[in-house]
Amino acid sequence: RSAQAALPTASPAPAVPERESRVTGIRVLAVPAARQLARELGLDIALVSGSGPNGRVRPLDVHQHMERQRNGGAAARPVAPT
Amino acid sequence: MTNAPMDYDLLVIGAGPGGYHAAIRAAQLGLKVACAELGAVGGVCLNIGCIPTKALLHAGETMAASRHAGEFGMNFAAPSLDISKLNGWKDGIVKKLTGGVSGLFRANKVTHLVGQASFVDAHTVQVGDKTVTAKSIIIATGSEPAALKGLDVDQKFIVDSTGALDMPDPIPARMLCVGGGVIGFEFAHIYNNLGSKVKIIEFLPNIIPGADADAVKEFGKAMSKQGIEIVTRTKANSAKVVGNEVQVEIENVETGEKTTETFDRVLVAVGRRPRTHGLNLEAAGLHVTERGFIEVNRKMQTAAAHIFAVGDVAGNPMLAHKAMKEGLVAAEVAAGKPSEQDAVAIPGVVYTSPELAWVGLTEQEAKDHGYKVKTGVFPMSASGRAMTLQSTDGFVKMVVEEGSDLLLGVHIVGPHASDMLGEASLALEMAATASDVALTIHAHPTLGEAVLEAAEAVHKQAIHIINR
Amino acid sequence: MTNAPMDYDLLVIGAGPGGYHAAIRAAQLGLKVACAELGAVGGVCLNIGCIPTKALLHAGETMAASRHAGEFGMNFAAPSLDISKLNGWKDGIVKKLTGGVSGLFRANKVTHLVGQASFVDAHTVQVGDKTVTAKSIIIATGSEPAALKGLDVDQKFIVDSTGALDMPDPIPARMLCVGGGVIGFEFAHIYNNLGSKVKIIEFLPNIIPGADADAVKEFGKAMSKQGIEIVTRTKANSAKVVGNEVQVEIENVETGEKTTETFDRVLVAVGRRPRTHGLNLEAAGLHVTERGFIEVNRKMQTAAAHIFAVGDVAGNPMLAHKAMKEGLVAAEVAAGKPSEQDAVAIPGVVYTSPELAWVGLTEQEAKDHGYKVKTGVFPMSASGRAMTLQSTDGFVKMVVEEGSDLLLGVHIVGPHASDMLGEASLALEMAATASDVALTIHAHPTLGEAVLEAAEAVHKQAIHIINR
Ligand SMILES: Cc1cc2nc3c(=O)[nH]c(=O)nc-3n(C[C@H](O)[C@H](O)[C@H](O)COP(=O)(O)OP(=O)(O)OC[C@H]3O[C@@H](n4cnc5c(N)ncnc54)[C@H](O)[C@@H]3O)c2cc1C
Ligand SMILES: Cc1cc2nc3c(=O)[nH]c(=O)nc-3n(C[C@H](O)[C@H](O)[C@H](O)COP(=O)(O)OP(=O)(O)OC[C@H]3O[C@@H](n4cnc5c(N)ncnc54)[C@H](O)[C@@H]3O)c2cc1C
Repeated sequence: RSAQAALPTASPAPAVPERESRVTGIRVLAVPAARQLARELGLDIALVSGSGPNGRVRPLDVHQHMERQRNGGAAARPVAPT
Repeated sequence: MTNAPMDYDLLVIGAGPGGYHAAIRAAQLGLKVACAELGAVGGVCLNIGCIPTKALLHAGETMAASRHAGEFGMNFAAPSLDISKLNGWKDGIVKKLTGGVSGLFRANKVTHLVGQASFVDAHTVQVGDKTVTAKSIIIATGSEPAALKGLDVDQKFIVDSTGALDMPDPIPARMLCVGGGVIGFEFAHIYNNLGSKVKIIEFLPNIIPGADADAVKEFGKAMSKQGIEIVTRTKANSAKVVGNEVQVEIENVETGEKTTETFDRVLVAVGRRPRTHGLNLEAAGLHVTERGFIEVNRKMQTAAAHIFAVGDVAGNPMLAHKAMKEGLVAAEVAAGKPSEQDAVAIPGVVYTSPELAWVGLTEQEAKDHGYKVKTGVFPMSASGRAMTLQSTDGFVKMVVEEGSDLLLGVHIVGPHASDMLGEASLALEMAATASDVALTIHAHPTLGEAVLEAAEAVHKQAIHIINR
Repeated sequence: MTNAPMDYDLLVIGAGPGGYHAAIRAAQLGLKVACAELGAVGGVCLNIGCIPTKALLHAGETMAASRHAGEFGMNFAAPSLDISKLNGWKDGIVKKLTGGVSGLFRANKVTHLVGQASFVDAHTVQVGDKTVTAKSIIIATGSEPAALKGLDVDQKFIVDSTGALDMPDPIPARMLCVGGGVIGFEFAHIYNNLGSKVKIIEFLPNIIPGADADAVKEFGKAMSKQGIEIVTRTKANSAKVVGNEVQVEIENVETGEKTTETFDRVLVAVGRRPRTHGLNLEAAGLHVTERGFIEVNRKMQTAAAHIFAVGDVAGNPMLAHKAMKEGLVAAEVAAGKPSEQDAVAIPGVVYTSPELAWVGLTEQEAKDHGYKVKTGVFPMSASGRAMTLQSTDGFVKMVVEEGSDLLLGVHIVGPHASDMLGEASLALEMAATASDVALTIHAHPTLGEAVLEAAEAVHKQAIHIINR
C-alpha cells in the first residue's frame, strides 16, 4: 500500500489514519460532516479541537476554528501547522 | 496524446457498483462521462453476486420459516418447488436492477461504451474498436473467482459462485462448499434450507476471517444447529466427476489424514482476485502490486493523479459498498471536490439466518491497536422481539474503549443483524460513545433494543440480563 | 408518617415496562426497592400489548409469505391451522418474558409486593393488606382501553385489544376494527393475513394520527392493496350481537348517512386512558389533569418531589419505550443522579408488513415549528434488498432543516422499518446532519441503504433514483 494511503486493510476493519490526533486514540474523532467541511475549507481536521465528548469535532467547531484563525489565530491550539 | 480536446471529462472502466456509482456521481456534478463495460452493467454485484444470492437466500428462508411455523400450529406440507421458476424469479430481479442502472445512465447522460477497455496511453483508451480520450479515468474492473488447483470448475458438478447461482433440478442431495468465508456460508445456507445436506471445509482454523472471534463462534453454532457440517483446518486436494457424482479428496491439514467423500455438487469459494488482465495498464504507466491490486491513496488516485482505481481492483475488503463509496470519492475528486475515502468503518455481513454483521474493530483488533477494551454483550434469547420472530440465536457485542467510552466495534449475530448495522455504522462515524447509544430511546419491541442493551451492558446496567 | 426508618428507599407501583425498568435500575444503583403489582408483572406491554401482538403478527406474516412464495416457484398448499396451539405459543412467549422479569427482580433483590397499591400518605402506601413506607415512590400504573358508548365489550364477539389477542376458532370471516390507530391496524393485519375480510373505520380524516401525512398515505395504500378496507370520517354508533353475528350501525360523520353492517367479530380500539383509580392520590396530595394524567417535570417528579410518575399514566405518547426511559430517569433521580427525560425524539411503529416507523418531526410539524424544510425521499421499489424480500411498497422520507442540514425527522414505510429506526433515532439524538448519514457507508445490499439514499436525495444526489 502506498505511504499516504490510509485505506482498509485485509479485513473489513476500519481504516486507521496514521496520524494521532489525541493521546488515547488513533482515530480523528470528528463527525463525517465536520471532516468534509474541513476538507472544503482546506483545513487539517486533526488541528481542530472539538467541543464534544472525547473532543469530538462537529461542523460548528470547524467554523469556530476558522473564525479564530481569521482573528489572528490567538486562540488556536498550539499545534504546528502541517 | 495530442492537444486536441478530449472526448470525455471522465471515462469509467467497468460498470459494477464502483464504476456505475462513479459515473452517475460525476454526471451529477456536471462532467461529461462515458462508462466502458465488456459485459452486463451492474458488474459482479448485480449480476452474479450480492443480489442473486440474496434472492435465493430469501427463498431458502421462506422454506425454513414454513418448517418452523408448526411451532405455532401452522402446519405446512412440503411445497412443490419449480426450480426453473425460482431461477427465473431471481434472474428477473437482476434484470430489473441492471435495467435500472442502464436507465440511470441514460437519465444522467452517461454514455455506455460496449466492449473491453485497454489503455493506449495515460489519456487514451481503446474500447472495443473505438478509441476514446478522457481527462480523468476511473478503473473499476473488479475481481473474479480464484481458482483452486485440482478442482476444475465445470459449472455443473463443480461450480464457482456463478455456477452455484443456477439452482439445479433436483436440488443436490449432498453439497460440499470449499471455503468457509461469506460466500461459502451464504450458499451453504441456501442449499441447506432447500434440502441439501451441506458440508463446509475451511483451510484456516476459523470460518469468516476478519469477523470477531466470539461472533464467529456464535454464528458457527447457529449454522451447525441448522444441520450444516463445518470442518476447519481442512482442504480439498482434488475433485473428480464420476457419473453424476463428485469424488473429493479431503485432507486434514493438521494430521495430514486424507479421505475421499462423494457429493452431488461441489462449490469452490476460496476467494477472489483483482481483475486487470487486458487493461494494458503499462501503457498508462501503471503497475499492480504483488497481489494484483492497483495502489491508490485516500482520494482513490493511482500513481497517475488523473487515473483512479476503485472497488475490488483497488484492494480489500472486496465488498460492494466499499466499491460504491470509493466510486463516489473518485468521481468527486475528478470533479474538483476535496473528497476522501475517510470511512472509519466498513461493515461486513453474512446474509444467512441468523445473519452475522459487524462494523469497526473486533475485540482482538482493538487490543492489537493498543486500546484498553471493555465489552458489552446482550443475547438475542433475552429479546422479546427475537422470540416473536422465532430467532433467538445470537447476540450483540459492543467493543468500547475503557475510560473514554468510545465505541470501537459492533458485532451482531441475529435476525436482521444487517439492518442494525445502520445504527452501528453511524455511531462509529459520529465517534459516538456507548452512552450515546444507551441514552437513545430504542423502540419497543425491536431488535435494536439489543444494541441499546449491549451498550448498557458495557456499563453493567443492562436491564434484561444479570450484569456481572 | 412517623420518624421511624422507612421500609424501602423506593416503592414502585406497577410492574409494567415503566415500573420494572425503574425498579431494576434503582436496585442497580443500590437502593432498597419494592414493586407493588396487582396483576401480572410485565404490565400491559408484556401480557396483553406489545409482545403478544408481535407474536400473532409473525404468524400472520408467515402465512402471507407462504402465499407469495408461489412467485418464485415455491408452491404451498394452505396450511392447517391449530388455533389453540397458536394461542398457546403466543402465551408461552409472554410467560417466558414475564418469568424473566420475575427472575430479574429476584436477581436484583427487588421485593415484589402482590396487591393493589393505595396511598395512605405521601410516604405510606397500602398494598393489599400490608402497609409499607418508602422514601421515594414511583407511580407506573399505566393505562386501560377507553370504552366506546354503544359498543359493549363481551370479549367474544365485541372485543377490546385484550379479547382480540385470543384468536377464535374458526378465524372470523368478517372483522371490523373500530379505530384506525396503531392497535387497530396491527390487529387488522393479523386477522387479514389469517383469512378474515377486515374493515377499519376511523372517525378522523386520517389514520395513524401523529405520523407524517405522506407516510400515512403510502402506508394506507399498502394496507388497502392487501385487502384491508379503510374508511375514514366514519364512526360506529352501536353494535348488537345477534346469534353468532354482530350488527353494527356505522355512520359517515360528514354526510350523516347511516348503514348497518354485519360482522363476525368487532374490535374496539379507540384509544387508552391513564389508570389512577384506586390509587387514592389525594392522600399523597396529588391530582390528575383534566385528561386523567399525573403531571410531571423532566425529572419525572410530580408536585411532590419524592413521588414520580412514569409511563402511560404520566402522559402521551403511550408507548412502552417511553415508559422504560421515564422509569430509568425516575429511578436515577430517586438515587440522586442528575438524570432527565431529555429525549429529542420518541419513535413510533406500526408492526405490520410493510411496517410504518417514524421518529422526530413530521414535515408538517417541522414547518409548524418554523423550520425551513427540505425533504429527501427514496422509494423501496428502487432497493435491491427490498426486491429480494418481495417487499417493495414504501419509502424512506427524511425531513431536514434547509441551510443547517440538520436532521429533524425520519419516516419509513417498508420491510423492517422498525429496525432502521435505530440509526434514525441515534442520528436525531446526536444532532446529525443529512450529510453525516449520507457520508456513512451502509452495507450492500441492505434496507438501510434506503436511509442513506434518502439523505442523499435531500441534496439531490441519490444514486438509484432520478433526482428532481
Ligand atoms: C457470490 C457473491 C456474492 C457477493 N455478495 C456480496 C454482498 O452481499 N455484499 C457485498 O458488499 N459484496 C458482495 N460480493 C462482492 C461484490 O460483488 C464486489 O465487491 C463488487 O461487485 C465489486 O464491485 P466493483 O465495481 O469493484 O467490480 P465488479 O462488480 O466486479 O465489476 C467490474 C466490472 O468491470 C467489467 N470489466 C472488467 N474488466 C474490464 C475491461 N477491461 N473493460 C471493460 N469492462 C471491464 C466487468 O465486466 C464488470 O462488470 C459478492 C460477490 C460474489 C461473487
Ligand atoms: C394491544 C396493544 C399493543 C401495544 N403495542 C405496543 C408496541 O408495540 N410498542 C409500544 O411501545 N407500546 C405498545 N403498546 C402500549 C404499551 O403497552 C404501553 O405504553 C405500556 O405498557 C405502558 O407501560 P406502563 O409501565 O406505563 O404501564 P402498564 O404496562 O399499563 O403497566 C401498569 C401496571 O400497573 C399495574 N397497576 C395499575 N394500578 C395499580 C395499583 N393501584 N396497584 C398495583 N398495581 C397497579 C397494572 O396491573 C399493570 O401491570 C401496546 C398496547 C396495547 C394495548
